[in-house]
Amino acid sequence: MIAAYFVLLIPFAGIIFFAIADSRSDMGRINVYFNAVCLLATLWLAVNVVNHGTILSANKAYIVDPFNVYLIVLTAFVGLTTSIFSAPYMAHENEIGKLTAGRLKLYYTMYQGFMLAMYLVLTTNNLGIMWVAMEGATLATVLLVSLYRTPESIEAAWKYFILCGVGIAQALFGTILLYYAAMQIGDGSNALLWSVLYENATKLNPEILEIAFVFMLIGYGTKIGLVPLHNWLPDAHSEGPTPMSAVLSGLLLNDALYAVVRNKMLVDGTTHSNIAGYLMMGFGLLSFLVGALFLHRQKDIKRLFSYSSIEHMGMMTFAFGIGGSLATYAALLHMTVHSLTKSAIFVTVGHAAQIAGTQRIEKIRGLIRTQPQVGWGLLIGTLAIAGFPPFGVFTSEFLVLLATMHSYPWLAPLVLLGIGIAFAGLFRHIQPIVYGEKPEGQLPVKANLWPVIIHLGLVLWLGLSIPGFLAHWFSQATVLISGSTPL
Amino acid sequence: MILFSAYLAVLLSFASGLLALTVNQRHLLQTLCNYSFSTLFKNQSQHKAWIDKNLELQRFPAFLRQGVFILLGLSGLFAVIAGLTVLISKQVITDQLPLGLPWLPWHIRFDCLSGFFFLIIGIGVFAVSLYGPGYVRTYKEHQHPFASLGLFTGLFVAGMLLVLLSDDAFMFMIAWELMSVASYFLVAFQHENSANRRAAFLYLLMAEVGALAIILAFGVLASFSDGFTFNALRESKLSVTWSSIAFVLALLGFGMKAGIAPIHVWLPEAHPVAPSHISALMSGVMLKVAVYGLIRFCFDLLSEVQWQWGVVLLILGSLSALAGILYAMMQPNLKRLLAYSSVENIGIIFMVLGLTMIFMATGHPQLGVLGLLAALFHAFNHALFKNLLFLGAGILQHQTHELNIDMMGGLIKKMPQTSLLFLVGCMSISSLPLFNGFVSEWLAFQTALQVDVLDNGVLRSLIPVAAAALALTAALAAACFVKVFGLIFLGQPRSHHSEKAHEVQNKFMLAGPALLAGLCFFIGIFPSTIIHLINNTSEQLLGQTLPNVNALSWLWLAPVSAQQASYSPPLVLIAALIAAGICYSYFRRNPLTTVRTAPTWDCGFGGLTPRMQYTSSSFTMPFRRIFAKVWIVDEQISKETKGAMNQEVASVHYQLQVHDHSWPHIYTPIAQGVNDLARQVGRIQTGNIRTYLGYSFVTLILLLWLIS
Amino acid sequence: MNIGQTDFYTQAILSLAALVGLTSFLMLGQSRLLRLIFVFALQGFLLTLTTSLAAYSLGNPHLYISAALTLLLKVIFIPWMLRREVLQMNIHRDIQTLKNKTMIMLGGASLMVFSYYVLHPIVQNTAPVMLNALAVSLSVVLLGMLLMISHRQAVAHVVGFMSIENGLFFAAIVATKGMPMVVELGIAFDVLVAAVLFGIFFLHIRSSIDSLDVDLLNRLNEIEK
Amino acid sequence: MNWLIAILQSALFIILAPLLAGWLKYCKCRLQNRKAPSLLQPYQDLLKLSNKQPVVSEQASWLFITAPYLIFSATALAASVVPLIVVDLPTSASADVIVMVGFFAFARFFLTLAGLDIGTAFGGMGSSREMTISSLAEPAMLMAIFTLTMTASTTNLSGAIAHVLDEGLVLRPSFVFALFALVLVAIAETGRIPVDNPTTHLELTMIHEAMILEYSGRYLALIEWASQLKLMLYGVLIANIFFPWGIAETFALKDLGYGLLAILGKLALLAIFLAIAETLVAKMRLFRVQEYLSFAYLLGLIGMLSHIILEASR
Repeated sequence: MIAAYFVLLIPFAGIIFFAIADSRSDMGRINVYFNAVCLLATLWLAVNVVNHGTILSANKAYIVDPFNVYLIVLTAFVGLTTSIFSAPYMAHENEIGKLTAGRLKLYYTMYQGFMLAMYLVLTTNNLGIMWVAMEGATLATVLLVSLYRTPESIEAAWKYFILCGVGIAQALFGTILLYYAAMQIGDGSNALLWSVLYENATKLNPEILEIAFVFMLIGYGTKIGLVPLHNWLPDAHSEGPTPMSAVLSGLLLNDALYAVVRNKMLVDGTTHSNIAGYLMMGFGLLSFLVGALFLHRQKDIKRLFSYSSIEHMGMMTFAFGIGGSLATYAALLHMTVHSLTKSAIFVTVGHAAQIAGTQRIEKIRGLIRTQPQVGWGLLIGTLAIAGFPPFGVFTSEFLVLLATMHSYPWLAPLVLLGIGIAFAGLFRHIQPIVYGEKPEGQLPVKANLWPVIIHLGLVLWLGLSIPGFLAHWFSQATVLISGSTPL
Repeated sequence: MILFSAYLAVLLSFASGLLALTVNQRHLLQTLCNYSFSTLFKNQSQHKAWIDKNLELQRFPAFLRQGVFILLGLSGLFAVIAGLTVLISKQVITDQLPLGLPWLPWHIRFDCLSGFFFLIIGIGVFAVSLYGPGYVRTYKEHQHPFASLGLFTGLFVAGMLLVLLSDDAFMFMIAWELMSVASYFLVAFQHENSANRRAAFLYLLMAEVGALAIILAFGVLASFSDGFTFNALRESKLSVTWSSIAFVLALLGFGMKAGIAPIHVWLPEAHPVAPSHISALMSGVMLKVAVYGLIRFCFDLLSEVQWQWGVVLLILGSLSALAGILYAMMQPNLKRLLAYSSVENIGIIFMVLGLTMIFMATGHPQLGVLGLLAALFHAFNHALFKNLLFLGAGILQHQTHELNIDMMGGLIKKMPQTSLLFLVGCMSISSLPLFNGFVSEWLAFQTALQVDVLDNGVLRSLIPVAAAALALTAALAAACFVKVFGLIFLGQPRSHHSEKAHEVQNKFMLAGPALLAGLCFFIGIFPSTIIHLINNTSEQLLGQTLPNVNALSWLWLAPVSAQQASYSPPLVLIAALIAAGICYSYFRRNPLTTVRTAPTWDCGFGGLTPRMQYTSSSFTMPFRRIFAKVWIVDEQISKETKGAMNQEVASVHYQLQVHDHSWPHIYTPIAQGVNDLARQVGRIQTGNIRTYLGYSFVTLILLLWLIS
Repeated sequence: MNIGQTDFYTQAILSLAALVGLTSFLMLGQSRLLRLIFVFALQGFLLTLTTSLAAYSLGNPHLYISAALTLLLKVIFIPWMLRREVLQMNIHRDIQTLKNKTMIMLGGASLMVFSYYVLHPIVQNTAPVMLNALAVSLSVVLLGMLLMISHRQAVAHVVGFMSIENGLFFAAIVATKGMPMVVELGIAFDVLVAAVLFGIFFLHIRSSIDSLDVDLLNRLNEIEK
Repeated sequence: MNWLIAILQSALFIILAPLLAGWLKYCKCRLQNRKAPSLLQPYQDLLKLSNKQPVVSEQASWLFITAPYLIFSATALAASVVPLIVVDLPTSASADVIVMVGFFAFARFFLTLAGLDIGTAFGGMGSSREMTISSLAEPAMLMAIFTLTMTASTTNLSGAIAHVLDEGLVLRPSFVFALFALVLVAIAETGRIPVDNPTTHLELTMIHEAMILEYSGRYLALIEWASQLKLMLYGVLIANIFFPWGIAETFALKDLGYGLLAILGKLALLAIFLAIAETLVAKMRLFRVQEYLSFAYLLGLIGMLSHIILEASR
């Protein structure tokens, strides 16, 4: 259990360090070190969990079960690779004078702060704390969104702040209702602990839980970016620094979804109407289709991919909503591969934007001829996110389709439609970007593409064969959520 | 052993792809081989010298190209071996690979059907690998990196082979999409001109949609059974409705890949822009993989076929056969023309498959076998001659830098061998006797003529019409390829390039086509060799063999019964030789009558110039008049007059464009619709935060109201 | 059951609840920023009263702490900060005329009814005071959102945001006798940070569009021109 | 034995072809009350041409030289398939009616290529028109023949004819339609009026002539002979399929003799009909031909359907 504390302490130390240390040139590298150490700690934690099953800390403050442990490792991993990417990227931004050293310092501090919030959301056993951490994540990133201080960035940050704040407030109301429901069965002090709630799930008052779930869904759904609560997402993604977009897409959305799923598990345990599932399916499908449609008319490359994030989160929500072992398995897998692929894409997108000196799609052309690694990275990443095998996204989408076909066949055409539209929307923009002659004055930039290679490699590996230990995690988590093993 | 060679084929194609990646790692390779020679085997200094020589800067690229294509050729060879052995030994080999989902490893199944298509692919790949090195030499490394070309070619071939091997839905889809994506990169290989990009996008989009349809088709089966392995899917008990839904989805998916009208539009866009040896593979081989998919799905996975499906296939097939050849006829671009003729041939195959279904469903399995025989045989033949023609087109492009057949002419004197090979291709594709194309067409007719056994009046009157459509198709194909050969190789050169053209130096570029041409002729004379193999296939797939197997000898071809129909190509060949020999010798008897050459007579008009010759559009003018409704023809004649009162005509400018009906009627509306929808949806992103708050507010209210 | 039979605590809570709801209404109808801020502070003060009352009658001391926190944050710090902003921006005189104010008020009223309607099923097995308290807090939350939707001033948005917080807080106190201490502290911390950030943002927004009218923040839209 | 008969019969076929052409010309001349050349005139022409020294354009390629031989032998093979005086031929077993059509296609393929080889406008024009007409005529012909083959349930010509013989005189509506279809097709395919005019040399009306303009000497002879052969072949088809009576069923000399006489009679009659038609009808414009042929196709189709629905329906 010490591992969990380490996981939380390391980023905390990071915050302190960056806050007090005066700004220096090698902050990027130090940031990488912090994340690397943290990754090691999470791996240690993971090993513990895989060996001994669910861990509950002595004071019941933290719970680590197969469901969140792999999310923790994923968070640490993406955090590390993104920090690797962000070191040269932010340095470049600093050189071309878009950022001052002070802002850089702020950036690294908040990076660690964000990581801390993420770990807290994942590890805590207490709904209240989870809420606090989630709000904390917003507060940590909101200043990063407005890091460039351009009017657009400030506007984006303001919207992000207000919308997520209001949204998350609903989640708090839900939490209070839940607490209220829990207090009906006595034991006030730790009535907000997952562990306790799961034990007495059957005793809770179903009506209260349903209403509470609505508030939770609205609240955390705002953070997931479910249509029509998604409006902050494209702005925040497109205006903040690219590494931020990478972690927002790759981690924050996942963790919000994690919170919703946790609540769904609780509600399913209590009520026997599948109301939570239907709600999630509805929102998921809506976001999936609308996100897919949004892709078509984008002019800003980062907006493009943030909409693709909305679409994929929609698909995951949909899959979780379907319930059942197959869909759940697919959703878990999709969470993993999506955050890996999407953060990889944002890395390449960032470099592409630096090469062209703008994020406007029609200005970025002929990447393969300009800087082949970036071009191919972007192209292959897009192929992967569009769900082409042998990449992992295909596997999960395949399973989702089959699960839909199995449970709700009349929805399958919609899902199919969405995938097709999304694919077309992505490629009609990406193809002219990567292909074609290189325009004048486009020069390669200094880029570290290891994150991309590693991520896409992993996604490829997941697509070809899911390694044993990971499969073990997944199936354990699936059992935890849906109550049965996949097939 | 058989499976081993099959795996070897896959691995070798992968290896060739990976080897191509090392095109920029010359130094790495050098250090590697130095190290290996210094440590592993010290004594073979002559090998070391040889390798070092090849790793020198100027020799390395050629060396690498050779290596890559040699590996590819070996892969093709092993594919042929595997296919033949399994076809002869009539085995079914299953295996599992430790890949895929944790509860679903990749299932492998290698049976006669897969073996037959292995044979097709192997031959195609082998020919291409002979042809390739000479062809790709002209690409500039910095513009068109050989690494990507070689890599994706390898992946492409591997994907196709894996599709044939796969025995569960998941692996099937992965292999299928690998095939699609790899070929997408190959289509986009020369991405500097926008037509290629557009083609590639269209191709990938339609491949994706098709793949999704196939997934759903599998999904339908899977939801009525447990698990995704084909064995499980075979067991699935479906109602007729559901199985029909599955069939339609499968038809959509596989038909899109095979290029059945009206979902063929990617094909004439994508095939011409790829490098020629790739177009050969795509058109000659990949389409067959789609046919394989359909056969596997309908005859193997679905428990029993319905005759209505057969009717659907019959109609669709006839339509795309006619449309394909008619559109082909109008194309001035050689490779587009060939692509459209692929649509035609696929149409014929689907048509005969439809007949097979009808006969199977109405309880005449043996005639069904006859149909399957015709279909598979035609698939095989099409693979041969379409490969041949595309490779020939590649040679022409290579030598004349032209694909527009109105710019060629007179090449028969400049490039004798090429012209001969191309002639063979044209004769087989327009199904003339003594060549393989004719045999499969003959079988198709024989199948159609068995209609008498049916009781259903609709079918009895429908099938003969289809047969007549087939006849019309064949005749039009002959016309089309007369045009092709005549305009390209005969007459006088129409452009500077074709005047300067000369035969290819690199003999291997001719060896590939020569191999295929030889096969075309050999199969045309001894069709029984293939028919026996197909017979084994159908025995395994349908549990039935031809009605009259014992009449199958090397000499006679009498699939139903010797009374009903028989055809003996060898005898015909002999007779033809005798006849030609007699009249030749008779007319050569008199030494005085040796040929005297003189200027062209041309009815006494003088001053014959190449511009007076018939062009593609003028040759096909009568057809354009007769079948005017088939195309969207836009024909413009602009006259420039000068002189007093603009009396005399200074110049006349004629331009003709022929468009596909399916664009304005199917595809443009869809694209438009999606765009409009996207624009509508864009409205919700107003940019006003209060609106956004309003959204979440309303959502909250709605949900709360919904709950209570 | 009528209110006469309940104990004093309940009566007090109920009347406070009514007052809190009233303040929300006042804010909703308010078109002058300074008054808006004042009413907000008032609401905070009522909240403080409620908290300390609950702490006293239920006798759990940690509520006193949160009462103190509320007093500091919601009654003193945030109103002071907002007021400073308003005065600096010198917008305390201009009146933002609300379009169809009556509609908004009616909407607010119906929201109150709606929240009763929504929460009704959950209180069969508890005292109706819970229903009232929860309903009021829910309506405060919804009214806060309505406030943000109807007002164009960033300051008003902050007030609305905070009043939503108030509603939540009220629910926490009345319905569940306060959250666990850690959560309380965490929430308070978040509110504090949020307040600070709001301060910073006012700075930025002013510097970018030199106004606090959020309707001017609409560069990032996707409406086809 | 029957192989020998078969070979002899095909030889006979080839030898008689010019005679039919002569007879046809003779009848036409008499109908147009001109003085007719002798019946053997075609033979003399062929002989003359084959002894002349051929002149070939410089533009010509090897294909131009070899095409006539291929055309002639393909047509000869087609002829050898058709029972002239006796049924039950091994040759028609080795190549059935579909193959026969294939032989025609083969010959046409090379004829049109030869037309394109020199690169004159005439050649191209001829090839293009020839291909148009034939590609419309072929399906019509197949329809007509399929009617027969489906009735006899065999595509083996001698088998089919034998079947018709055995049935004796059965009045089949399908056969009536098929007969008319086949006649129309035959006229189109053999380049007679009203589709094409074998004697014209007006460039606008030429079809067949336009392709062979550049030929001379023995090559011209071969092509002419081939087209005469084709004419006779169609005649024999019509005669023996629809009016098979008199054709020999055994190899007894007597039967063979009767068979020969019968076929000569039938052909003579047909030729007279053709001559009358050619004298009465005027040549039609090229773009009327499609209507003409689609009418033939329609007839064939009706014939087949009436076979299926009226005669063989269950």
